[in-house]
Amino acid sequence: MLMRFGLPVVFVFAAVLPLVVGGWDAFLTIVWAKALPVLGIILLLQAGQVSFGHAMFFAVGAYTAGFVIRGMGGGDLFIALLAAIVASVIAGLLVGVFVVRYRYIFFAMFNLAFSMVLFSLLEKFIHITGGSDGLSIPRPEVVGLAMERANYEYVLYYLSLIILVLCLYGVHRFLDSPLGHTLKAIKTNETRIEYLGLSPRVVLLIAYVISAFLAGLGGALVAVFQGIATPEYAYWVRSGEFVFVAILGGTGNVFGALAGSFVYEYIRALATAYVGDTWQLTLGIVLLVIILFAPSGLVGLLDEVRGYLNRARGYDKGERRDGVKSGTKGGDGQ
Amino acid sequence: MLELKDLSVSIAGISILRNIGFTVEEGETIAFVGRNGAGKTTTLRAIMGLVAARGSIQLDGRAIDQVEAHERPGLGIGYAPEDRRLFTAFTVEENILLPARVARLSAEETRRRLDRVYTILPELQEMAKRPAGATSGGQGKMVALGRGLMLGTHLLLLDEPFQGLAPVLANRYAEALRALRDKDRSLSVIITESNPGLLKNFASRMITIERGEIERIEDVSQVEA
Amino acid sequence: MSFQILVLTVLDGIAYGALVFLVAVGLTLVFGVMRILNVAHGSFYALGAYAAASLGLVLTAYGISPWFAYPLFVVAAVAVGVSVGGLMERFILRPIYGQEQYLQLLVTFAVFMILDNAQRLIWGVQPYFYTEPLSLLGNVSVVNITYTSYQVIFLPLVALVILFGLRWFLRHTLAGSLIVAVTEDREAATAIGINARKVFFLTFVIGTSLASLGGALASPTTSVLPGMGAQMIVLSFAVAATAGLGQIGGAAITALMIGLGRSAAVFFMPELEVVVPYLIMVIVLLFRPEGLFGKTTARKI
Amino acid sequence: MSALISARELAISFGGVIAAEDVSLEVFEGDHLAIIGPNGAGKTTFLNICTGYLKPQAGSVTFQGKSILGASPRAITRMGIARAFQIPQLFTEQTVLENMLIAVASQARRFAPFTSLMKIPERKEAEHLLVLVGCDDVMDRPASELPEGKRKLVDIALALALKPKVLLMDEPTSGVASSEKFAIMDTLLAALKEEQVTSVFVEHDMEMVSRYANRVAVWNAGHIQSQGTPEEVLKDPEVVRTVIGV
Amino acid sequence: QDKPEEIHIGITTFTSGPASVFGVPGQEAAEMIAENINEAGGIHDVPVTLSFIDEGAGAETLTTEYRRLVQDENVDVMFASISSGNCLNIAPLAEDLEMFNILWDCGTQRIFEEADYRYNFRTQANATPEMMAPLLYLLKNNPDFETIAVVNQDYAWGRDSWELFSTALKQLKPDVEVVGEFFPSFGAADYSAEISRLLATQPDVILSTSWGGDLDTFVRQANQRGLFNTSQFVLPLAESSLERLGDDLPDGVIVGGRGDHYFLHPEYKDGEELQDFVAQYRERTGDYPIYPAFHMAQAFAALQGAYDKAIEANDGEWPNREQLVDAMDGLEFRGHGRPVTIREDNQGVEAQLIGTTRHVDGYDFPIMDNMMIFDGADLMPPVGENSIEWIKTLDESFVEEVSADEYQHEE
Ligand SMILES: Nc1ncnc2c1ncn2[C@@H]1O[C@H](COP(=O)(O)OP(=O)(O)OP(=O)(O)O)[C@@H](O)[C@H]1O
Ligand SMILES: Nc1ncnc2c1ncn2[C@@H]1O[C@H](COP(=O)(O)OP(=O)(O)OP(=O)(O)O)[C@@H](O)[C@H]1O
Ligand SMILES: [Mg+2]
Ligand SMILES: [Mg+2]
Repeated sequence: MLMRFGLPVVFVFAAVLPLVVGGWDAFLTIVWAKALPVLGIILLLQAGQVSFGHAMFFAVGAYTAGFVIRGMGGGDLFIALLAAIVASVIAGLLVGVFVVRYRYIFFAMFNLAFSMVLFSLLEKFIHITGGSDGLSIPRPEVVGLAMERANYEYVLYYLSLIILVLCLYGVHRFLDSPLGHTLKAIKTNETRIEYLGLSPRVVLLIAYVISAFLAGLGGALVAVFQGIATPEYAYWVRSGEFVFVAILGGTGNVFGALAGSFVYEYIRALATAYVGDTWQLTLGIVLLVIILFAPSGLVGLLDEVRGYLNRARGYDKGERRDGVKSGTKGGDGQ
Repeated sequence: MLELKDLSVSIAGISILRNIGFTVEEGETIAFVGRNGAGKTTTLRAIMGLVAARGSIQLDGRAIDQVEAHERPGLGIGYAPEDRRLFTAFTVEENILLPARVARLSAEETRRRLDRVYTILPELQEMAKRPAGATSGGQGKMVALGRGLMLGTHLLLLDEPFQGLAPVLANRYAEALRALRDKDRSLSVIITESNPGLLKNFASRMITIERGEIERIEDVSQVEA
Repeated sequence: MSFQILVLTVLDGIAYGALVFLVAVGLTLVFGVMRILNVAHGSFYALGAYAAASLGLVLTAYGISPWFAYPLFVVAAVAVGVSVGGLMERFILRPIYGQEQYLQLLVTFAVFMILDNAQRLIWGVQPYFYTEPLSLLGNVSVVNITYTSYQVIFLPLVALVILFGLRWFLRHTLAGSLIVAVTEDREAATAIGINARKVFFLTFVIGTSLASLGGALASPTTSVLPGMGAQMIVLSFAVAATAGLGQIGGAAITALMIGLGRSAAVFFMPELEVVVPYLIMVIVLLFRPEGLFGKTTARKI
Repeated sequence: MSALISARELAISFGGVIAAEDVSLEVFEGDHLAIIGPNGAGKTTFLNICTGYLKPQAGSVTFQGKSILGASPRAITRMGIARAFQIPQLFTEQTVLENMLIAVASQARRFAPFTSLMKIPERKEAEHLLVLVGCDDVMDRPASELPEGKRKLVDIALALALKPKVLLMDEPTSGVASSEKFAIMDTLLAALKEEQVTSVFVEHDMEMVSRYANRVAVWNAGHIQSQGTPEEVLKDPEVVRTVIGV
Repeated sequence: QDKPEEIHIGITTFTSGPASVFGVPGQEAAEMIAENINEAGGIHDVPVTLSFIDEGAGAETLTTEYRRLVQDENVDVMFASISSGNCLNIAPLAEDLEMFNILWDCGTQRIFEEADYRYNFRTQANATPEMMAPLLYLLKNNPDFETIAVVNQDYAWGRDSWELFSTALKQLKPDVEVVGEFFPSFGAADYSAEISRLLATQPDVILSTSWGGDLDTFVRQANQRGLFNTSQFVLPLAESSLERLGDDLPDGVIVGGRGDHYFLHPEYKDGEELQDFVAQYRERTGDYPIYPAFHMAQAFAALQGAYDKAIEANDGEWPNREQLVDAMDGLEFRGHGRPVTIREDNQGVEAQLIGTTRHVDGYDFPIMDNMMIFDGADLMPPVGENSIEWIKTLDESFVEEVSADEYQHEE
């Protein structure tokens, strides 16, 4: 439902927006790009696993794009993005092989550890990475064309938008596939997965690599847009933010990534602009309210509102059953 | 002594129990039967306050539906859940003793009740020191039953207590429970059990529940006939 | 030279490890018991430190003997833990206990942002310090190197007291058992008469009080300033995971390993210093996937 | 008849508790072997060993002549031994149908990334199996909401979906209402016989044993106390004393 | 062009995170200065208004907000920023947006050495003279040392400043041995191990370019354990910690303040301007002003100077942005230290003041004594040259070549 109608509507709306009003495209480019790692987090959350280190792939993508562009003299946007994808997939595989052996806090912490090691490396090797000041990335050419900032930003806006829409759709389809459902099953019963002749670790690894790919691509897009990659891209606070945004948006649907990313960035921008040095406080309170009153996230809220409207109009088809869980579960075998 | 009136439960908008009403007399044993999913477990959980219910529940003339769930065991209600629900961090004996510790029973009283549990379920004594998490399926049921017996001085709610027990043990335990009830006339029991053989000479009435509603209430002697 | 360095490494390791333990133990408890990874833990650490430093300034202002600082630190820490921690548990965590675990994590993240900002509004951005309690205890000299008694004797002692106190509490008191039971199965606990709500409240308040006690005790050794909480969160997480779920003893050993690892790094390979906690964590978890003292979970089939 | 599963001199104990000692047992093709015994005798442990969940401290297990010692549950499952559990192992947050579809997809190795689980061609089979175990009425409910009895049945259906050569079941119908369990077992056994699936089931209900088993093995304190046809074994006074009672 | 109704200034500063120890004084100073300007009628009768952006909100928010101020709010000038990383990030953006951008506090020398800018200017010195000055001071006053150790924060500034300092030291006094290089993590709360190691090795000189809480913690822990008795400390940023450290900072420590920023600047302390500034700032915040406050004053002074110059060049008409930016070229202006000039490469040339701590009556914290003020131009490479390359061309005679004005603290 959301997929069939929501996605095209969002896409068309976003596609015409910059042609109609100005001033939104830079903000939205960041929103599109940052929705990608969030989508990766949502994917892993299907298996009940929270990664506290996905910023590491964000940084891998960002720095790879940066190195490629700097190394190529002029560089090319698409080559840089491609390189970022390759690098983050490889990184995802290498790290993934380790971390998929762990669950819950151990999974979260292993990811965190790897990302913090990367963070330290990025700060340490100052002559390669520029240290904490970051790696500045000159504006690359786009298929051989050198561009002014304005045009370049349009290109990035639409490119990120298209990438995001494709990824949203792709992940949505993946989650509906047998493999996707097996991924969700990891959350509740790995024993049974083993006894179906499947390997939970392999399934989780596949999801992990996809999520690393998404994070890396997002990082590369942000970096080429910002013209800089800093070690902060790999810092745990950023990883935490991805998780935060994922849950804010709602983890039950890939749309959560988009909704969460938009709302989070928007509130943050508003708060920084209008409440100045209490922006954290404001953001925190807004988020608390959302979590306490709409625990299934923004998308969940949307569903509820729709359900309510339907009922009010008297044609609840009862097609959707909320997966409300039974009471409290016993110590869920962490 | 226990009286349910118009008890209804719904979970996530789905009605699970509708207008359940029956009474349990002092010293009486009720067999609660019905097909899978009929609502037996849910009824017991509602009495324990573990699911939100509408309607009234009275114990000895006192309405307990406003009593908080964690205070109900203190009224002498013991509950042995169908799916065991042991605390795996503790040993078998610690599991059994925990309710007594929570209720702050005297050492003497605790000892007395523990002895009672062990007389009814002697097998538990052998595994008293084992981690509860390592027990077999049937052993786990015994522990859950034993734990329920610790507090159930007035009312016992036993959810399929003999399920998964070897027949020899199930018979023995049923017998022991009957003896207990015969000795202590203030103890009432509600037991969900599908094997009629085990309920012989034990339950006085049988309540059949079907799709969340009470279908019939009959004397066991009638059923026999 | 080498003997001296060995002694120094060990002493520095113990001093730092004690501090790390004091901070991480509360998180280990809350996480082990309630399965809530409390990101706001760092804020409680900072609040404790700020409360202690402010208290110190009041003592100085009224010319009261700094010896009173010791008991007052404890009072301040508990006050912070009970008031702020209690409010947080009651109004923010309680409504979402039944929900997915990651929601709880998120809520604590939001609280962290709020508290962090609130601190800045209350205490401003300039570093505070109050070193009297540390100076009071004087210095000791070991192999010709001067140490403060506070760091190499007092803090490790406090850490030991808390370690054994907590372990005793969890293993041998009723409250300890209740905490464990509620954690494992809230419904089953309720069904045997345990007031799960109260237990959670108590646990959380103990955890936050420990965090702010850690902050209070650390405050004489360091600068109290914005952002200090965030620094401790990750470290505490690493300790909690490496230790094994809720393993207080594990937390102590992990903290000690981190302390020793760090001081060894400073002496022999300063480049590694920053990643020491993670290296230790990775090594431990590679060999013991459930954490240092973690138990494999009960049989399910 | 050749031995499909053959266990020799298995031994395992848990910190002093002996769960198997010198256990040797063969399961033949076409067998419907019932395992009975008091609680804690080691019945589940035996199934755990046969499926690679536990490693015996001594002894060997072969399946179709090949040793399966040290093989993972996954590998053993793929070889053709499927299992239903004493405590049902379901994907609780997914619907019963989704549970089944994951199983059939695994069996048919349908892992193309963008096909919908709901549209795999094996869906018919999955639905059919649910009818077989009498759970088609709860097909669209999340498994967490099922009453205990239904969970056990769905658990069996999951194992069956793998088209195993041997199906191991741990107290398949405990918790299933007595009014229904024979009807369900009748259809189940008929299906097993038709597909030529060998089965081993742990059981406490002697009526079930005498009705469905062609052989019975009696466990007691980690030993096999006796084996034979149901008629012989169930009358053995020793078995009556330790397991059945009067 | 008509006079606008207001001059809208956007300022990026840290109001959250550890660097807010600089950011907030900068913000306070900005608000204070703006009030003063407006009370006096504004810049050429045009009042100023300020908008702040928190650098602590992260790079993306910073750039988003920056663009919003530039594109939606039409600010006239931006002051950005404190963090060098943010400067490196913002400078090219400002250039593309053709935004008049004043780098008001960040230190990295890379900005103008690695790129040419038209719209970006730095109204204070950069890391190179800020490191050369304390080194020269050390070599002039305490030349007899053989060993040195460094304890810097583990991030770009800590690393870069040590690279500048150590490269120069190798040229100017090649026989010195580096006996310890420590880079504890940014925001570290405990330096026990480093201090033990330093106590064991006893280097003659210990350098630390740390700042804020990190510096305070390090100094106090070192002092408690007697490290100051055995080693000469050089703390080039400690001017910003003097008041907080109080008695924890002993006498005899070499301190600096990234320029000639000092509330008792020997050349201006008797002047009304500095006295007013200090008094007003103290009234407002309760503290003495520290270097970020002075940096902010310089940014405003430069802006005022640019308007003056541009209006004059424009025959009294209000200048447009291009004219304003043109006016910055070679501009000379003064905050509360010696005059600063903007070089061809848009880098400011600023004097450097270094002193030694001493406790005196009247202050419950150490003040600077034995001060030296260096001319900024002497300590910087010529336009277009890379700092490190330039430093590598120096030799021991440089110490004598560079002269400094010396001052003693006067009661
Ligand atoms: N948490 C829940 N959410 C939704 N439905 C539930 C939940 N718990 C139970 N139900 C439904 O309530 C009905 C009654 O369940 P209950 O467990 O009480 O049955 P029962 O009679 O005890 O069955 P059994 O004999 O199999 O144990 C079932 O249809 C079940 O699916
Ligand atoms: N992981 C374990 N750790 C410790 N003891 C165990 C473990 N698994 C099984 N045991 C013990 O081994 C014995 C055999 O257990 P098993 O589960 O095989 O019994 P069972 O015959 O299946 O009993 P039931 O009929 O009650 O299910 C029991 O006494 C049990 O306590
Ligand atoms: Mg039931
Ligand atoms: Mg068993």
